Amino acid sequence: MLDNLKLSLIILLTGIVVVFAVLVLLIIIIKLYSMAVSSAQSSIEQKKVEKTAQKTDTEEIVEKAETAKAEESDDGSIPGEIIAAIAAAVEVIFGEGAVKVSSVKRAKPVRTSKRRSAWKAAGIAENTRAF
Amino acid sequence: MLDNLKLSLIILLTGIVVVFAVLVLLIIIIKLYSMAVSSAQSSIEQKKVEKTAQKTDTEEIVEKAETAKAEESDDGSIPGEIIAAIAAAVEVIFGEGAVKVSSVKRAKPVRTSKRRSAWKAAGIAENTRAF
Amino acid sequence: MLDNLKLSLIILLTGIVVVFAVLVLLIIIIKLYSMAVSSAQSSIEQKKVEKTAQKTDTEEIVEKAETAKAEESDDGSIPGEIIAAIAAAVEVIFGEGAVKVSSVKRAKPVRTSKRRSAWKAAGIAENTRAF
Amino acid sequence: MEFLTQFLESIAGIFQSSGFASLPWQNYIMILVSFVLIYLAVKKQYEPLVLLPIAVGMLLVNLYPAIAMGGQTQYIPVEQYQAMHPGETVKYAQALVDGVMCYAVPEKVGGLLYYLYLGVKHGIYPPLIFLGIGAMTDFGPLISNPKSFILGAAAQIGIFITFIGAILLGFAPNEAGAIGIIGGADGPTAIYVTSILASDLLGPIAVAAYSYMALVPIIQPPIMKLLTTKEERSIKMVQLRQVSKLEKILFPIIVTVVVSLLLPDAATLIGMLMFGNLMRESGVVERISKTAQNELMNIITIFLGLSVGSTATGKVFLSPKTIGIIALGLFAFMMGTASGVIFGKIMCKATGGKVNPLIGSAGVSAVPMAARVSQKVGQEENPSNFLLMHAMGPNVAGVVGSAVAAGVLISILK
Amino acid sequence: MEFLTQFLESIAGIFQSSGFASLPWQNYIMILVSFVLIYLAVKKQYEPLVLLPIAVGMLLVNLYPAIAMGGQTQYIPVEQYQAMHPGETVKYAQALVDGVMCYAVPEKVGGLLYYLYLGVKHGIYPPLIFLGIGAMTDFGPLISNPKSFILGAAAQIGIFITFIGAILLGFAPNEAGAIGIIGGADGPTAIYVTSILASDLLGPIAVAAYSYMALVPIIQPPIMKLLTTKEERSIKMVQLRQVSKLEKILFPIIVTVVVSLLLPDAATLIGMLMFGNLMRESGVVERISKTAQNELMNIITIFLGLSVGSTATGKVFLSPKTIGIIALGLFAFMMGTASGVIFGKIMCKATGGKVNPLIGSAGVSAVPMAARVSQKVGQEENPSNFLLMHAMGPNVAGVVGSAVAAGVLISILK
Amino acid sequence: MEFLTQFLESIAGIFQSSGFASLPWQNYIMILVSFVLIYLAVKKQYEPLVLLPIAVGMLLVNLYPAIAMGGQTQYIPVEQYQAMHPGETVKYAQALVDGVMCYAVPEKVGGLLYYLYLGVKHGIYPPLIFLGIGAMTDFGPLISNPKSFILGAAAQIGIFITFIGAILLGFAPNEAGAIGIIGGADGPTAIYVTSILASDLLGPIAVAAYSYMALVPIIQPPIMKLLTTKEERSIKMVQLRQVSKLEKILFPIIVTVVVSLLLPDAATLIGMLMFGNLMRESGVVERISKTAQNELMNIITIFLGLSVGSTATGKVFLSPKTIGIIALGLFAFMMGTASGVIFGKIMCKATGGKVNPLIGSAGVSAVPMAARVSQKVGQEENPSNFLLMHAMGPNVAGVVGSAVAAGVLISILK
Ligand code: NA
Ligand code: NA
Ligand code: NA
Repeated sequence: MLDNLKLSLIILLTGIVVVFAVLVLLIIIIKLYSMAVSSAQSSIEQKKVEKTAQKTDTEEIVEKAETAKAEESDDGSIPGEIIAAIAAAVEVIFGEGAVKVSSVKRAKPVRTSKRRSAWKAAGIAENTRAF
Repeated sequence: MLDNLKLSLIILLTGIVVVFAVLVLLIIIIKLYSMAVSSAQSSIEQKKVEKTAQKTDTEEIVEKAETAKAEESDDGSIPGEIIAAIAAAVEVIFGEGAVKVSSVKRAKPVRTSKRRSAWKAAGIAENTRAF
Repeated sequence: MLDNLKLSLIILLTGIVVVFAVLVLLIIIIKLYSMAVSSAQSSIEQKKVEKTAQKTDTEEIVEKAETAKAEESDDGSIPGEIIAAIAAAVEVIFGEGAVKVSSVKRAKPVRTSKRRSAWKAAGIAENTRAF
Repeated sequence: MEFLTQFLESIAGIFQSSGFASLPWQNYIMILVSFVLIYLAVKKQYEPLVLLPIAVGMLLVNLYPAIAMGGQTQYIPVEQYQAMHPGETVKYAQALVDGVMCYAVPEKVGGLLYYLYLGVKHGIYPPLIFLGIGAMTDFGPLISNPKSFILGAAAQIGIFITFIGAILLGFAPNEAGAIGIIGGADGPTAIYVTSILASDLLGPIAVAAYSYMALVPIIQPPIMKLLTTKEERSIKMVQLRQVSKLEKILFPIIVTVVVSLLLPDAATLIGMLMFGNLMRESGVVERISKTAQNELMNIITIFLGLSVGSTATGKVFLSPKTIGIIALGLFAFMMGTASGVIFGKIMCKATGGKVNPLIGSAGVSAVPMAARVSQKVGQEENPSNFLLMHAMGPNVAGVVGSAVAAGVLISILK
Repeated sequence: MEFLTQFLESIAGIFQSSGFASLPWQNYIMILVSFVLIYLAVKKQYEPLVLLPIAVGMLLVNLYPAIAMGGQTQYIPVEQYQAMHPGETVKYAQALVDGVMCYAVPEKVGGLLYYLYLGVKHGIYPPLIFLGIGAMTDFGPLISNPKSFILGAAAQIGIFITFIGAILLGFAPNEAGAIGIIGGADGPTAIYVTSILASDLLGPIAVAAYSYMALVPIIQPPIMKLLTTKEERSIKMVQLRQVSKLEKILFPIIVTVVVSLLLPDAATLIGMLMFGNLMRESGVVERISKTAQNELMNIITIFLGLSVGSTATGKVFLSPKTIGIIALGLFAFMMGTASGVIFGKIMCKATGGKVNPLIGSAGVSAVPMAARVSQKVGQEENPSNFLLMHAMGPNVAGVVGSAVAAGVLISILK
Repeated sequence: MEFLTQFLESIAGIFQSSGFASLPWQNYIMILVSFVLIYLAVKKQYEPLVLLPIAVGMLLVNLYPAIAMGGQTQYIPVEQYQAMHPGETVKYAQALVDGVMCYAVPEKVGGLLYYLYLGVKHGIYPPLIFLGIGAMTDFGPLISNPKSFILGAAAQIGIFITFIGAILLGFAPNEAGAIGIIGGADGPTAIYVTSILASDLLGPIAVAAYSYMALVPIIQPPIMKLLTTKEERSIKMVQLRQVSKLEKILFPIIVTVVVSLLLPDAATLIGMLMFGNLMRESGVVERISKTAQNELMNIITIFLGLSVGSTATGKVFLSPKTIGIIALGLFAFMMGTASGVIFGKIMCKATGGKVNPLIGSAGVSAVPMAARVSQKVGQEENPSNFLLMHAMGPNVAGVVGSAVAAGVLISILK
C-alpha cells in the first residue's frame, strides 16, 4: 500500500510534468509556425492585391483563365474542361460580352465538346482515377 | 434408420411444442404490456387535453417554451438553441405578435447568436458529441 | 546471373506470348458474341418496329400495359402496383382520356389503394425483400 | 536450343496449371449451373442481391478452386531449418510432427474466398444481416395484432415435417435439420443453421432457400386456393389499431429476453434482429441504424454470397443429395404454406370469421413477398380487399418463428 | 411409452439448457441494469450512440453467456484419432498435452460477441474511431489560440488525482490507471487504456465514462460557479483570428510528430486522430474522409459498443469495485473540471483579465458538450457573452491532452 | 530524497522509451520522405486517395515502429507457471521449446498497422478494390472495339522488359517480377503481386507505382510525340458503335471464364474486377454495387494505404534497391508507353490509317489519366479531334492486360 501510494505520487508528478511539457511544447511550435505561415502568406497576398488593383474586371477574368491554363501545363492535373466550366460560369455572371476576344478561342471548342457523351463518360471515369 | 425416425418424431413434437410455447408466451406478454401502455398513455393524454382546452393559442406557445426550458434543466440535454429554433418556427406560423411578451427575453439573444458563425460551428461539432 | 538472364528472356517471351494469346482470344470471342447478340437483337427490334407501325398511340399504351400484365404472370415478380404507377404516368403524359376503356378496370382499384398507408408500408418493406 | 526447350517448358507449365488441363469435368457442369443462376438472378430477378454473389462465388471456385483454399504451412524440422539459415533467430511456431520438433513456416496464403468464408464458418455474417433487417422491419402490424404469432408459428411446422422427409430419404439427422430449415423461408437463418449443422451442404441449401423465396408468388397461390373457400378468401379484416412508440420500443426488448431465456440457441439471431429494431424504434441512434441497414448489410451480403457460393464445388453439388435437397426444399415451402393457411382457417373459425385465412401463408416469412401474395390472392377474389398490413403481422412473426425453430434444431442436433 | 419418455426428455433437455434453469441470479440483476442503461440512452438520450449498443451487449451476454465465449478445441490423442478415422489424412494442428501427442480439433465456434471483441482486445477499434473523430474535428479555434493547450493539459490533472484516490480505495495500480482515465472524458481513450491495463473492468469503466460525459451539463456548472466570481464569468473575450488553410494542414502533422516522438505510447491514438484531421483539412481526399467519419465509424461504434457491453458479466459488474469506479469516475470529472477552471483563473490573472476562466472547464474534452456548458454558464451571467468558440480551443486540446495522459499511464503501468 | 530519485527515474524512463532516444537516424530520413509524399499528395494532388494514407503509414511506422509489430507470446515452462499460479486451470496453448514443455501465454497485443496489414499479407485488399473498380468501369468502349485488347496487351511488354533490367541491376527474380509490374500502371495489381513475390519491397514499389501514375501526363507526351508523325497524330477515328446491354452483361462473365481457365493465377483479380462489373451492368443489385464502389472501397483504401506505408521502414526503404526501383519504375512506364504507341502505329498501318497511334499509350492502364493524355496530345495537333472514347478501350483493356501479366509472373516466380 505504501509502495502504491509512492507510485501514485510519482504518477501524479510524472503525469503533470509530461502532459504539460508536451502540450506547452506544442504551443511553442504552433506559435512559431503560425507566425511563419501568416507572415509568408500576408506578403504573398499583398503582392496579389497590388497587382489586381491595376486591372479592370474583364482583364482579370482573362488573366485568371490564363493562370489556369498555365497551372495546367505545370503539372497536368487541371483538365481543360474545368477551364471551360469556369469560363461558362464567368459568362453567366458577367454577361456574354465579358469574355469576348481572348477567351472565345480557348473556350468554344471545349464547350462544344461538353455536349459530347465522350466528355460525360470522362467525367464518370474521373472517379476511378486513383485506383 | 428406425432410430432416426424416432428422432424425427421427437423433433417434430418438440419443435412444434417449443415454437408454439415461445410464440404464445410472446402473445400473452405483448397483450399485457400493450394494455398497460395504452391505458397509461390514454390517461396521460386525457389530462393534456383537459389542460389545453382552457388556454388560448398564445398562452399555449408560451407554456410550451417554458416546458422546454424546464425539461432542459432536468437533464440538460436540450440545448438553448433548440428553444430558439422552436420560437422562430412559432413566429413564422403564428405571426410576430404571438410570442410578444414573455418569450422575447429568452428568444432574442439566442436568435441573434444564431447568425454568428460560432453557433454554426457548434452545429457541426454536435455530430462529434457521442465520441 | 547468367541463369537469371536466361530466366528473364524466358519470362519476356512467355509473358508476351501468354498476354497476347489471352487477349487475342478475348477479341475473337467478343467479336463472335457481339455479332451473335446484335444480329439476334436487330431481328427482334425489326419485328417490334413493324408491329408498332400499325398502331395508334392509345392502342400502344394499352398493349404495353397488357404486356406488363403478361410478364407479371410469367414470373410473378412484377407486382400490380407497378402497372398502376405506369398507368398513372401514362395518364399524366397523354392526358386522362388516353387510357379510357381497357385500362380503367385494371388501373383504378390499384390507384385508389396507392393512397392507403398499407401500400406505403409495402413500399418500405420492399427493401427487405432479398433477405 | 536448350533455351527454346526451357521456353516451351515454361509455356507448357502454365498450360498444365491452367484449368483446361486440371479441372475435373464436374467443375464445368458447375460452371454451367452458375450461368443458370446468373441468368435467374439478372433476367428473372430471383433475389438478385444474394443469388448473384452466390452464383459468382460458385463460378469462381469451380474455375479456380484455390480461391477457397486455406493457407499452407510447412513443417520443417528445427535442426534442418537452423542448418539452412545459420545464425538466424526465428519466431515461427514450434510443433512436434511425428516426434520431430519442427518449425511451422507459413508457406502460402489462402485464397480470397477462404478468408471471406471465415465469417460464415464462425457464424458472424448471418446475425449481422439480421441486425440490418431488424433496423428495416416495422413490427407494428404484429404488435397491433399479436395473435399473428400463432400463424408465424404454424408456418414453421413445415420445417419439422420436412425433417422427417429428409430422414426418410436417407439424410443424416444433422443434414435433415439443415434441409428442414429451408422451410423457414429465411435466408440468413438457413445459412446460420446449415453452417453449424452441416456446412458441407451450404451451397445447395442456400441456393434452394433463396430460389424458393423468389418463387413464393408461384408456389403459394395454388396451395392457398386449394385449402380455402371463395367465401373465406373474400373476408375483409378490420383496420389495425395504431401502435404507440413506447410499445414499439418495448417489443424488441421483450422478445429478446423471452426468446433468449427460453431457447439460448436462438439468442444470437433474435438478439441481433431485435437490437436492429430497437435502434430503429428508439429514434435516437439514426446514424448507426442507417449504416446497419445499408452499408454494413451490403458489405456482409457481398461477402456472404461469394463465400456461400464458394462451397458449391462439383463434388458436393453434383450428388444425389442436391436433388433431394431441391425436392425437399420445395416440399418444405409447400408444407409451411399449407400449415399456415390451415391455422388461418382455424383462427377464422375461432374468431367467427374475422380472420381471412389467406394471411396464414404469409407466416413462412419471405418478407415481404409472402405478405404481398396474400394481398394479391385476396384481391383477386374481392378487389376491394386489402390484406397486406394484416399479412405483415404473420410475415414478420415468421421471421421470429423460424429463428426459434432454428434454435430447437441447433439445440437438439448440434 | 418409451417414445413419450424420450420426447419429455428432449423438452426437459431444452429447458435445462434454458436461461431459467442455468443463469445465476447475478445475471438477472445485470439484465435489470441493462434496462436502466437502455432507458437512459433512449429516454434521457445519454450518449445513445454508444450507450445503447453497450446496454444491448450487456443484456445479451447476461441472457446468453455463450455469445461472448471463445471457440472450443478438443485435444484428441493422435493414435486414438487415427484409430477412429482409419486411412484419413488430417491437417489438424498437433500439440503435446501432458506428454501425449494430440490433434487439436476445432469443436465449436465462438460466440458473435467473442469475435467482435477481438477488435477491442487488439486495440483496433478505438484508434479507428479516433480517425473518424479527427476527420470531424475543426482544430481551428485551438490553432488560433494555442494557449488553450494549457487548459487542455490542466483538466487532465483530475486523471492523476483520481489515480491516488483509487489506490487509497484499494485498487491495484493498473486498475487505478484505468479508473483515472475516466477523468479524461473521452470514450475511445478510456476504452483503449482500459483494454490494455485492466480489461476486466471494461464494462463498468466504459459505462461510467459515457454516463458522466452525458451528465457534463449537470456536473460542471456548480463547480464552475463555485470557483469563479461574477466578474470573472462576465468577461468577454476578443474574437479569434482566422486560421489559414496551410496552418490547419500543418497542425496534424506537427502534433503527430511531437507527441509520437515524446510519448510513443500515445502515438497510435494521436496518429489516427491527426490522420483523420489531415484528411479533412487537406481537402483532396473527401471520398475516404467522409467514409472514415460516417460508415466506418458507425460500423466500429456498433461493434465496439456491443463487445464492450459483453464484458459486463454479473461476476465483474456486481462487485464493490463497480461502486468504487462509479464514485471515482464522478470524482475524476469533478477534479478535471476544477483544475481546468483554476488554471483558467490563473490565465485570467496572467493576461490581465482577457481570459474568461469558464473556458477552463471545457478542457476535460467531452467534445462539444463541455464547450457548450462554458457558453451557457457564461451567457447566464452576461447574455451578450459568446464563449463557445473560445471554449472549443481547450475542448479539442483536451482530446489531445487525455491521449497524452493515456500514454503516460500506459508507459508506466503496462 | 529517495522519492525524488524515483520520480526522476520515471521521467528518465519515459524519455528513454521516447523516439528521441531510441530511433535510428534512418527513421528521421524516412519521416522527411513521408513529408515529401504528403506534400505531393496534398499540394500536387498525386493520387492523394492512396498516397496520403501511404505517407501517413510511413510517418507513423518511423515515429513509432511498434505500430506495425506483431503481438508477443511468452513461453513459460509449464511447471514454472503452475508453481506461480497454484490451483489455476489454464487454457494456454502448449508448445515444446528446446525440449521443455511450455505454455504460450499471450503477453502483448500487436500494433494497429500490424493487424491492418493482414489484409495485404493475405491478398484480401487488392481484389476487393478491384471489385469496386469493376463496379465503376464502363467496358463499353472496349466491347465496341475489341481490337483495343491488342494495345492493352502491347503496353504490358514494358513489364517484361523491365524484368530484364531489374535482373541486370542485380535484383533477385522474385524482386524483379514485383518491380516489373510497376509498368502495369495499376496500383492494386502492383500491390497484389508484390505482396506475393517480394513483400519486403511493398513500400517503395507502391510509392513508385502511384507516383508514376500521377505523373502519366508528364511521362507520356514526349514519348508519344517522339514515336509518331504529325499526320498520325491528326488522324480522326470514326465514332464507336453503341453497345447493347446484353453484350455488357456477357462481357464480364466471358472474361472471367477465359482468363481464369487459361491463367488461374490471375483469377482472383480478374474475377473480382468482373464481378464488380457484372453487378454494375446487370442493373439489378444497385444497393450492393454502390456500396462496393463507395464505402467498401474507401474503407479498404484507408487500410491498404496505411498498411502498405507501414512497410516502408528505414532499413528497407533507404537502400540502393529503392533507387533501382524508382529508376526501373520510370523505365517500365516509358517502355509500356512506347510499346503501346508502336503497336498503335502497326494497327494504324494495318487498318490503312483508321487508328490514331496515340491511343496506344493508353494501354498502360492508369485509368482514366492515360486516356486523357491521348485525348490531349491528339487535340493539340488537331483541335477537332476527340480520341477520349477511343482511348478508353485500350485503357480498360490495360487493366485486364496487367492482371494477366501479373498472373504470368506469379505463376512462374512464386
Ligand atoms: Na419463417
Ligand atoms: Na480529455
Ligand atoms: Na496495365
